[in-house]
Amino acid sequence: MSAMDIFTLMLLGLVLVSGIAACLFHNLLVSLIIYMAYSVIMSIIWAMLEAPDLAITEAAVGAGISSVLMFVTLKKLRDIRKKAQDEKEKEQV
Amino acid sequence: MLENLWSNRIPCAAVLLFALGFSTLLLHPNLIKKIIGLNIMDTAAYLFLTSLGYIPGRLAPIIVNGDTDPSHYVNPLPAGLVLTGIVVSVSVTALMLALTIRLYDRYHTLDLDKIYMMARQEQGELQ
Amino acid sequence: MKKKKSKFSQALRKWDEGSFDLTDALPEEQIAAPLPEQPYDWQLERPVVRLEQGEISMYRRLYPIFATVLATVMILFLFAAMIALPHTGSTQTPTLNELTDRYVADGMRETGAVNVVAGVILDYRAFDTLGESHVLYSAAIAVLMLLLSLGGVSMEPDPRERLITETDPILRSTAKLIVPLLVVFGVYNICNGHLGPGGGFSGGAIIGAGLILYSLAFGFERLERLLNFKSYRVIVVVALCFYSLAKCYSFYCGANHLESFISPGTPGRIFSAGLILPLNVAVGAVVACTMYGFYSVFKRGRI
Amino acid sequence: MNFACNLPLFCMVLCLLCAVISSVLHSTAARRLTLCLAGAVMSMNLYLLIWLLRGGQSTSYMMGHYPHPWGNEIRIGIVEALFSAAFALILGLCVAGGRTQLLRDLNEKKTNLYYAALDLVLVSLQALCYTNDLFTGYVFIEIGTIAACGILMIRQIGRTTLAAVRYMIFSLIGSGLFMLGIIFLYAVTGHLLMPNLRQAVETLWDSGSYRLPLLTALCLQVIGLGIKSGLFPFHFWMPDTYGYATPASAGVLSGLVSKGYILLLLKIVYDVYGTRVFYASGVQNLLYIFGILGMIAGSVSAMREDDLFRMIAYSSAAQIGYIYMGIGISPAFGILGALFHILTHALTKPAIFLAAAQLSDAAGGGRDLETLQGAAHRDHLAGAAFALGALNMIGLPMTMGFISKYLFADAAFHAGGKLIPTLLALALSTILNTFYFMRALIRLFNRPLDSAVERVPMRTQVSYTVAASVFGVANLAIGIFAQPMLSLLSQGLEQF
Repeated sequence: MSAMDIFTLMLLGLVLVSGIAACLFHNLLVSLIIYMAYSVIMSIIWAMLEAPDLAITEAAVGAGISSVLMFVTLKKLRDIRKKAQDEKEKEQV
Repeated sequence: MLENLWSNRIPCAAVLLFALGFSTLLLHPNLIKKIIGLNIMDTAAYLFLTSLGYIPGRLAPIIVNGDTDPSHYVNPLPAGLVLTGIVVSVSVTALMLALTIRLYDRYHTLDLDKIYMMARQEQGELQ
Repeated sequence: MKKKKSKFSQALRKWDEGSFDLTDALPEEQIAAPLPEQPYDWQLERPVVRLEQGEISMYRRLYPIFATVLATVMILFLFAAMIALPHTGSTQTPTLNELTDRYVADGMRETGAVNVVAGVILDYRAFDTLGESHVLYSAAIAVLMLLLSLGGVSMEPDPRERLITETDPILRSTAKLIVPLLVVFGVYNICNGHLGPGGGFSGGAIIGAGLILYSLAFGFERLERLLNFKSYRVIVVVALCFYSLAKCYSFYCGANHLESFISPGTPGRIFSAGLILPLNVAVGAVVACTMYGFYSVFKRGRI
Repeated sequence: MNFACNLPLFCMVLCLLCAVISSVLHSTAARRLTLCLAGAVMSMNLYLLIWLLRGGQSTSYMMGHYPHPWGNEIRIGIVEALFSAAFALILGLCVAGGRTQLLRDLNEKKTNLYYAALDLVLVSLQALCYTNDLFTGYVFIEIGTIAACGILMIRQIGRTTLAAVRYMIFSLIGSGLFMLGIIFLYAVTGHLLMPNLRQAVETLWDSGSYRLPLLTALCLQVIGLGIKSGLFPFHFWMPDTYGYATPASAGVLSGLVSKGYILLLLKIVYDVYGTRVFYASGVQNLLYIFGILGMIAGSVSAMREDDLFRMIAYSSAAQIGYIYMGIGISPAFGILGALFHILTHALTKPAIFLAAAQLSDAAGGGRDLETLQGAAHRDHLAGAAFALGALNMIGLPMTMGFISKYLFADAAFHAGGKLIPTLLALALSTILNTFYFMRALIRLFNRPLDSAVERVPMRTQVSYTVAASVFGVANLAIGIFAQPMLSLLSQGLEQF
């Protein structure tokens, strides 16, 4: 069990735990943040597997763009929900 | 059997993640969770592909000072395929998120079963 | 006659002295930015009870059972097959064959790219990557079809919330520092795609992230001078048309054994590796604009 | 290396260029560009087909400077050229035929994006026909999936967005499994291109090593493509997807997109595993059983449906079942029947969708059979087109449907073991087909409810008239003179 093996096991454990957590958390915001962490750990694993191209792309695209898009989606859904509530209040008034 | 599992530990983790993503995509009614499950499923498949090309003790496939001996480098082909795959999963995620916004705009819920029920009721009244 | 200072030098002086004092940055009416109320905790709605509506379609009942059965059977199959594969990292795997030997041994000579992966993507298996950038283009089309509100119901976020982010001192100062760094690193990544790790896709994504951060910190209007819907379409069309035509030429020459004038050049220099550098620049431009376009269309319905 | 071999490359690059350009054009210019593109691609492929028939043998065309284990390749053959010409023709006819509904349903400013998505569907269909490399197939499957989802959701009513989400989820599961299948196959053979894969799989199968990963790769690829093309247990997304889209996209989706995946599956059966290995592995029985179940379940749910468009969508699930049953019967005759039925269904189903849309417009937008009573009297051409399509699906002699059913029965006789179940399934599903199509026909040709019958003049829909007549003529021509088409297909199958 060389140091590299322990490091690999730790990374794989982390990626499995964050994957399961991202899927099972009830709160969407928390599971999005955990998915971001999952993506960063996955890019470290790419780097460890001697694939530097993938590490940069996964970090920029996985943790960066798709997570930002998910946060913007949640923000947009909240705006839609608030606009619907305002209209409902206006009708009741 | 156990010795095999230990020597194949990276593909083993990849298969576990693929199963996790696949079942979340199939079973979880919430749309955002389905998208997260989809991403996990894709990255797991690509982790499995990259672990096929990995050989410990060899360098990344960037040729240093002219030494083009294949036994010094890792297999470059899986890295090329996975690079293509990552862009595919980003574009599919963006499309699914746009669909989620449009659905929430129309039905005000993220639960696909509820949306399906509401759509069928609307269909019922239309007739 | 007092020489009228050019607007640019004033802005430069203002930026240089860091005299962005916050009071004058706020618009005239002194809006006390309202504290965002307790953030909506995204609890999952109560799952619909299967028996609630009384109308139980066969699909609703059978789907979860069938899905779990399919998932478990598939997982067992995958595990059994994965164990039968050769060990990771062993050198007798069937994947190490004459295919990969030629990529590494002759890769640099034939394609001129020091980074063999870039050579594989953009020269040996170039048809996949041609299809790849068009996957991103088709996703951009689909998202535009869905969310582009051309004058219809405006999906604009209300101005008060944008005010909070655009006057946030922490965000602005860090953005002032990080955005140039990001863009420079992205450009480096694209131009050195064939020499070191990185390439069109990762460089473009990094520049896209930089643009998103800039528009978040300094507002969309300032970025719209550079990147609006018209310039977005021009960049995407020019880059993708150049990409398709360049690759069509090199496929045609390769298939008919004609000598194409694109030479691999001396490996290691920036302007080597034949077509790979211009293709990386084209792909980088498309990816950067599309990523920023996704963010902007998601955020406010127009680019 | 005759000049004709370069034509598939020119077709694909032309489609990609048109897709990119039409996103900046105005909508009418984009529409004309798509129609000219479909015409150009069809004529190029027909020229290639004629060159191949007049003595050229099917070759593989190197994309780039490197031969097949290293670089990409496309494979030029009779079946590929014939089907991509047919797909281009049918796509052009769908765009022409569905014109009135397109102008009504679509937001004026976004129509050029719709035509860009149509070009991308055309390039993905061609790449699936011609590819000689599994990973290129996967990339162009993704282009086809996203562009098809784009076509589907352009009509912004709530049901199409919901249908688009369910379609995307099922398709992504399918392409995820297909991707895993490619990875397992690469892990075991070390190649991605079909000729090398063929040799490696043959040696592996004979030596018996890595037998389980090889079978897993085969099952994953077959199930992945089955999910995407709507095989029996995974056809639940079909009624929503085809039922609520604009008829032009419903025709393209049901007639062409699912057929592209089946053609890739046939290429995998012939070029990657070889018919000997595929039919020894037992996967074909799986396909055979699911095909028969699909035929029965699709027809039964179509009978229960009273919305005309959802009924036609369920009948399309049944026809996909026919094709998979054909693949499951036997390599030579079964797959010939399957290929012919792919052509039949691709030529008939878009015609039925367009005719149904015209009829529902003539009857004031009603979708279910009660309000469509007597609609055929209002629009004679649409009524005739719907009737011809329905008789085709039932399999009346002189139509293509009859020829494909005859081919399936003939294949069943040659494959002794599967004789009884095939004949039973053919008979039962023909009866069910007849039941629900006749019910619709009788309802359409009945006396209209309100006696005032204002006939829709033929002049106002020139484009629909052209499309419906070309569909009808092509259907009847191949139905009556089937022998040249059959000899063409069997000659193509030998060199496939």
